[in-house]
Amino acid sequence: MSDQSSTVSQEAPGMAESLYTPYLATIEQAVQETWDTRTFRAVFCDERTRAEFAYHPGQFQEVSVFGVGEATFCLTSSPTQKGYVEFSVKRVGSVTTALHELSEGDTIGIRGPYGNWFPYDELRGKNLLFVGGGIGMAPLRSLLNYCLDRRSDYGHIDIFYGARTPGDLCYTREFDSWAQSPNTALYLTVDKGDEKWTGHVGVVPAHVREISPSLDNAVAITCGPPIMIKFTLPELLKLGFTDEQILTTLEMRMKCGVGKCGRCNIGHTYVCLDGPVFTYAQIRQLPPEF
Amino acid sequence: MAEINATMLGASELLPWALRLAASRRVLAPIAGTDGAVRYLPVSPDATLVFSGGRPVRGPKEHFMPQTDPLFTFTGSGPAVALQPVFNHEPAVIFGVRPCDGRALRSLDNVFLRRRETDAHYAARRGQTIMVGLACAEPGWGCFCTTVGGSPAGTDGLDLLLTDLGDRYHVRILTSAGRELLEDTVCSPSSDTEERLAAEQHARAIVRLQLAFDSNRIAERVTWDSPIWERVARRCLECGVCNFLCPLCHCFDIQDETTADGGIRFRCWDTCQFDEFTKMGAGHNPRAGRKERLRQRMSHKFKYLVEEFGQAGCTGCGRCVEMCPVNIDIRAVLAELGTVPSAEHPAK
Amino acid sequence: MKAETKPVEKPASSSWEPALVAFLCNWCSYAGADLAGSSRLNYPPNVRVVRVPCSGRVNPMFVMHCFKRGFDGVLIAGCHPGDCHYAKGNYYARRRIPLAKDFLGFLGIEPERIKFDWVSAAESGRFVSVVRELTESVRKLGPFAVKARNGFPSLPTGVQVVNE
Amino acid sequence: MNELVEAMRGTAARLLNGKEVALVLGYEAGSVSFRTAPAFIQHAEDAPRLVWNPFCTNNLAAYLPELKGVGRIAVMAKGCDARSIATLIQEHQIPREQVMILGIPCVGMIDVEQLLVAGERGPGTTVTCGPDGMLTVASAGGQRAVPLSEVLQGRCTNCEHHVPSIADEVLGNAPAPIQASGDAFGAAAELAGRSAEDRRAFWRERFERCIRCYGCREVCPACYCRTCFLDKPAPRWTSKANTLEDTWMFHAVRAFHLAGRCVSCGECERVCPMDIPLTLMNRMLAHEVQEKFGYTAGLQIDGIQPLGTFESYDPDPAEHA
Repeated sequence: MSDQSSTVSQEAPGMAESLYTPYLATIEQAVQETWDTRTFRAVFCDERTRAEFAYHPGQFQEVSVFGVGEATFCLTSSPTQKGYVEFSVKRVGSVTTALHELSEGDTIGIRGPYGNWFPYDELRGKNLLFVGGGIGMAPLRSLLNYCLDRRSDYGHIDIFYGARTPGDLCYTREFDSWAQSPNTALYLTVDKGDEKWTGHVGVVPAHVREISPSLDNAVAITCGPPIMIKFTLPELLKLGFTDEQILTTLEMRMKCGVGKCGRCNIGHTYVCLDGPVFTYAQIRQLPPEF
Repeated sequence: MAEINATMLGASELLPWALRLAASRRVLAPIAGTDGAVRYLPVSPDATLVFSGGRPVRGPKEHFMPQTDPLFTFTGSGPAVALQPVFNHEPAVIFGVRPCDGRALRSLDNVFLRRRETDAHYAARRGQTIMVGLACAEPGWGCFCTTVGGSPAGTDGLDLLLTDLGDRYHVRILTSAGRELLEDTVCSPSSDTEERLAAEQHARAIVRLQLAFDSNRIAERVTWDSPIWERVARRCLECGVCNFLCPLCHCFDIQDETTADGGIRFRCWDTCQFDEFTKMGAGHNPRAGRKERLRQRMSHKFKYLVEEFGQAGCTGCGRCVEMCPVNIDIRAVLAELGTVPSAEHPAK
Repeated sequence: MKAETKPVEKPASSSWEPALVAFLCNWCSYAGADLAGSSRLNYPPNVRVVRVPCSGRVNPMFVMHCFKRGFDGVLIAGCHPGDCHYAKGNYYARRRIPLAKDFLGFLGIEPERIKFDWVSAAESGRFVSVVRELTESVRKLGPFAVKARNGFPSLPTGVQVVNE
Repeated sequence: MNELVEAMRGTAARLLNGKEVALVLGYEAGSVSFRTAPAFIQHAEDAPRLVWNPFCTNNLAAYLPELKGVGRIAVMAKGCDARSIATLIQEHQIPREQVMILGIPCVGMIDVEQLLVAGERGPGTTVTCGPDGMLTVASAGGQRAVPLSEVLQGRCTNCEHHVPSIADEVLGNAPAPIQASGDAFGAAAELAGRSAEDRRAFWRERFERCIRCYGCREVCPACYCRTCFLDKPAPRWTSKANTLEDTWMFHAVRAFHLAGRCVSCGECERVCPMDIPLTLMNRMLAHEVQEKFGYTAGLQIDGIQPLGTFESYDPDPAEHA
């Protein structure tokens, strides 16, 4: 048709590259974490990207399965792990299902990294309290492994991690190395145990209350289902954490990741640009719409 | 010598001029289809240009933000995938842009060019498009541009502004790009009488537009806990008429479509009025109901964008007012927000 | 039918052959087609067979989807009235499919592009003739989508498939 | 007409005061004189908000499917609206006893696009409706009187059910029936008489400008699916890309889903911002369903619709093969 005479050129004259073109990456490894969650390790196809893709713990990326679409995942690997990126995927919708169906060696697209990050520099010298629930451990793992890789930079680290059942705990293969790190304690719990589970049973906030870690000069970093966050916050406040000493990362539906598509806003705050990492003090300033 | 900033163009010269320009670029104008429906379409010798009446229901936004906008194509599957970026753009001129639609580009610019990184797809089209405006002689019943700081003869975002004087157009030259465009046609200097006639026509249109609500410090009055949201949203049908016709609603979705040997990644208009807009994969929806979604639409336009860029996300074009199936009139909602006391969200 | 079916590739018009979809009921028509094959009967290779449990399973939406994706014609075949494995599925089809055919005609799809008929498990010859009839009538009309460049449907407005 | 408004308000107040219903769905004044808005009246003291005039075009049945659980609902229903409600009851979307149909004899609704001519579409225009069926349009250009009968919506000029056939109460006195001036199938028949190529071109031009706002779907009382086929991620029948094929698929499937169910209330066409003559498809199908199966939608609250059943003597395709 004559009215479709638009030119197609590879590059707009004098324009920046498209924000929406992903880097190609190959799935190097896919670890089945739980019955519905897998962690993918992807290696960028292009050597330069491999070298230049620099990210911080807490940032996220847009992952493409070509022909199906794109979805947002936080980076769960630590920047100290060189040569690849990792992200965990819970099977809930069409893109996540398509990701689960991919095999090692398949090509995906990755855009990013996007968003802000955990202030790991400011956290230096401080004691850290990680509180994670279910798949919410994914962004925490990035920071946790970063801190453990630079162990001497940080103070005492307490890790509270819980899930519905033992089978819903992710990153079990790393539990030993977390627990055995110097000056580090790992507290696991499940809402409902099974015949093999010998550990703690109960929800995460209750576990935090029971242990009541006494930490001064500490920062709490939490991520998990909204209900867990809701009941964890009062516990942290009771432990003496101020609103500024509690960090969390928010999840909203995103499409572009770069502040254009208009759906991840909470009030005038765009989670993709101003988040996903917020202090509890910042969150209290937001309208309750997340 | 002082530059001339206004000139006259014979009405019969308009289409020939547009066609001459079309030889070297894409030229769009409001054109009637066989059943009279008006859209901004490429000009052709047999086209019926619609330069009279109010602003067309379908504005020129789609030229900058096509409803379906390819981003790249891909071929292959499994380990062998190749991407081919797509940039659809070319030099263009849009005729008959109403001042409300011209002004709307400022808001789109804020989002696509100023909010952090530049959107190259939008930027390429924006940078290569010349806007030939048309002063609005017949505002619609839903129009309220003057309430939100615009004018039926506003020049924001335009390169030329035409004013219809019957057999000829008064042309106000606003930019050098507009001036260059005029080199392709025969113009005559405007007389004082013609200047006066144009000004009178502008004034007549302005007089017809009453202030619809008090826009002063409007962001403070768009409150989170107003009872209005619930009451008005009750009749909302959650269609996308308001958003899709809005000259500066810009939200989009990104999707894939497969073709025989690969596929295409495109973005497409989306609307905050649809349930799935913010619904997450696992089912949680932060804006779960029509109340939340109506509040989002109104607050985004009159609070969040004001807080971010100092300018409301609305140019008062009145399309959503006139086309809402259930008469949700944004003017009435905003007027009422100024009067209904509400329990404020503690933090705001 | 998988809705994500890839669109049909459009060969150059000189070598054009009608691309047809045949929805065949599992119990009669599919068996009839099978018999045609095992009896070494010749029939045009233009049909892509979709086996459905019953002609009553054929949602008119399936037929629309075929045209949307660029096929040139559609055959729907089931058990003769009275012979339905599920007793009455084909009776429902007998209401829906002709109505859908009329409706698609109203939208501009020639009725000769849609064939709805009965083929029993024994009627291999009938299957062959039904497929032949459809193929020939569609051949006369020409390709649906390519012709529709100036008609309908067409390539997406604003979307360019750069590989073309 | 005032008498009718009094009856509406009185009935609404009575029903709410007597706790007979939890909600009254009606119309209230719109933001301009030639628009009204759907009203949700829950308290008797709000009953005076109710209005009635030839701008009460919305089919309030569209709200019923999602108001389950609210309690018994009284709905102001024109002839066509009542037929929509009947269809909803027939399709088990709302139990008969949960809805109280307040029938309103209707003399037709105004097509505002047709009523307001150039010069009258601007700010400040008001329309008043006289009791004699005369409309007065006052605009910056002066005053003009128009008979209602000349500016009726297309659906009203050939309405055969202006008094609700199924109602718990009929408010007001039935007016003289409108003389059906048009043939309901007329425009569709004209199109059907053209060549296939012409029909393709006709729909192409119209579907091509669809912006997929889904106003037609949302306003339609019969489009109540919790998840529309359009929104299903898998299988994905239509792309969100507004390609011609996808738009075609959307309208074709939607119209066909309404075959034997659409009551021709015409709301889809009224709200379409792109002026796509959607009801042509519905009219064509309604006509075919009437011809083939002798069925008219919305005249009964029980029984099975023609595409959900069959007769052993239905015409057989093989006969004319």
